[in-house]
Amino acid sequence: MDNGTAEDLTLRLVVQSHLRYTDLFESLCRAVFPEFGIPEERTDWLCLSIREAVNNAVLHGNRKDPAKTVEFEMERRGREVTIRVWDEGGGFDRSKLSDPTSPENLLRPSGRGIFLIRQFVDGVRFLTERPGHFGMEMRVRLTGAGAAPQGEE
Amino acid sequence: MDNGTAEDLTLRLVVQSHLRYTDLFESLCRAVFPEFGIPEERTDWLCLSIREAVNNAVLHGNRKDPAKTVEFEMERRGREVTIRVWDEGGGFDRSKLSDPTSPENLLRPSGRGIFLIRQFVDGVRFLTERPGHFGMEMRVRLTGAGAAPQGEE
Amino acid sequence: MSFKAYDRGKVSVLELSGRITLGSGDVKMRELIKAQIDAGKKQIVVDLGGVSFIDSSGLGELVAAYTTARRNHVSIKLANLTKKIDDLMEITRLASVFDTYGSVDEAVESFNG
Amino acid sequence: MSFKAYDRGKVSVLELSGRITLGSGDVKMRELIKAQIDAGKKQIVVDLGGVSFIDSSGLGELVAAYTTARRNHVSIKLANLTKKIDDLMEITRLASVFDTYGSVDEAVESFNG
Ligand SMILES: Nc1ncnc2c1ncn2[C@@H]1O[C@H](COP(=O)(O)OP(=O)(O)O)[C@@H](O)[C@H]1O
Ligand SMILES: Nc1ncnc2c1ncn2[C@@H]1O[C@H](COP(=O)(O)OP(=O)(O)O)[C@@H](O)[C@H]1O
Repeated sequence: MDNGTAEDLTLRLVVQSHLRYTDLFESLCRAVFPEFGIPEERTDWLCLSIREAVNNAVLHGNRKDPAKTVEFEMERRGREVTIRVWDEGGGFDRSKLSDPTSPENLLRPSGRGIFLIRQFVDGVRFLTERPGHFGMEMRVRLTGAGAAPQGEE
Repeated sequence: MDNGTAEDLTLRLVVQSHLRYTDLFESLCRAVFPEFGIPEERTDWLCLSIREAVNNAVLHGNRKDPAKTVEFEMERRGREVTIRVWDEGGGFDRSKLSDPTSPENLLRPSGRGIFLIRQFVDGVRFLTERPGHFGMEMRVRLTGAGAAPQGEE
Repeated sequence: MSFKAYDRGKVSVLELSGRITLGSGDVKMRELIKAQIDAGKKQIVVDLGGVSFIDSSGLGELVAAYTTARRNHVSIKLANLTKKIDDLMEITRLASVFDTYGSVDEAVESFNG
Repeated sequence: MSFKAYDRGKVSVLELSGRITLGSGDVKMRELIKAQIDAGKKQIVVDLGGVSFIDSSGLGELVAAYTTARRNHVSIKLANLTKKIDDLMEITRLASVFDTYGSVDEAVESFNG
């Protein structure tokens, strides 16, 4: 039924701040991506992006405080999938993000996470409007065959 | 993964009322059950229970109205996993549930869903306190490996 | 769900595989059995060896096929139940409704014997 | 992540497999390379053929190992990058930092040549 219809879907996962859950986020995404219409060829890259965002939330946002939580939201509305990773930290100054590919940064061991995310999603926004929370939003536009869910009733 | 640590975990999935999503619920559960501490030998039975609950929510609760949603929540708190399936219907009269194993019902083609759920989870409750929603709650007690009760009440 | 149908003498064998769940395999299974009945078959073996998963709708359609068969004086036997499906038949007491056999051979022989 | 270390003449080969991600394989990889450096090895080939997934931390540890090596006058070359890891090296421009080879043989020969 409705094979071409882009139906609403909402997924949310809340965990305490531990890096051990990063694998869980990835398994979860691999399990549900097909139904969200994510094409197979983007799956590994989007999983990488989600790992980076979740790791940042745990490490930089919540500073590994297990009393704080990481919230993961994935929504499909029409032809767009929006993924948000929330932490309970104060966010950061975007203007301080440096380009890891510039010669002076190339040999730095860190600072590639957000850069990689930006390569693999169709839009990134930082969300600061929710009190006590900082969010990273990643948008994925569904195009072509991947936009239509497969299934039958 | 260290399943001995009973950390809080919360998972929520909201979909529109279509039977095509039942498979999604199952894939999701199979992906996250290990992290929720669900032992492997209970996985198939719990997946069956969740399918039955979700199908009831779509068919009986929302009467397949795709404008209505099915909400799935799975929480781990300490040594207990609580799974709730919410629909937007009016619920039903529990006293009308009949025993599908009694001779007069044995040849009825339906009426085995909730009965099966009760066999495989450690507790069932029907939730009516949320306005506009009806919920089925299934509790799973996490016990030592291999000590999971199966197929009996 | 996929299937294969073949005859063993007078006995029709319906070999099912995959999952038999609501909306995906349950109605098809009933229709397959119904087609055998409509074709005048009187002895049917349903081979469930390849069925990995069955839900309450699948069980329900099996029961519906059974009663349709009985009304038409057709006999249905089940063969090759996996441990999980066997457990489900016990739990739901459908084990008392269906004759079940460890193999298709045994089920076919039970008709001939 | 799992590994195997062996020598090819004067060249140490470190064969890594699995995933190299934050908290699982990234630090271990750096330590493995560090151990080779501490053991006095001057020529190291890291065989990434079996590495299925690497994240920014894995890349970062590779860079850290590279700079440690350079400080110690040790040369590290990479071999057997999968398409995905090769893409990551291009995207991050780390391809301009590391010498990469299609096979361990080619990487080893590049030292000898
Ligand atoms: N969720 C977050 N909360 C606070 N700061 C963050 C968050 N995510 C990223 N940052 C900041 O942005 C910087 C760059 O992040 P990233 O590109 O992922 O590289 P890395 O994590 O390796 O430093 C981090 O070092 C941190 O200062
Ligand atoms: N979510 C629900 N909302 C309304 N009624 C329900 C719901 N779940 C179950 N029921 C009622 O309980 C009955 C028994 O359900 P079940 O045991 O699953 O068997 P079946 O679905 O085969 O009828 C259903 O026929 C329906 O009347």
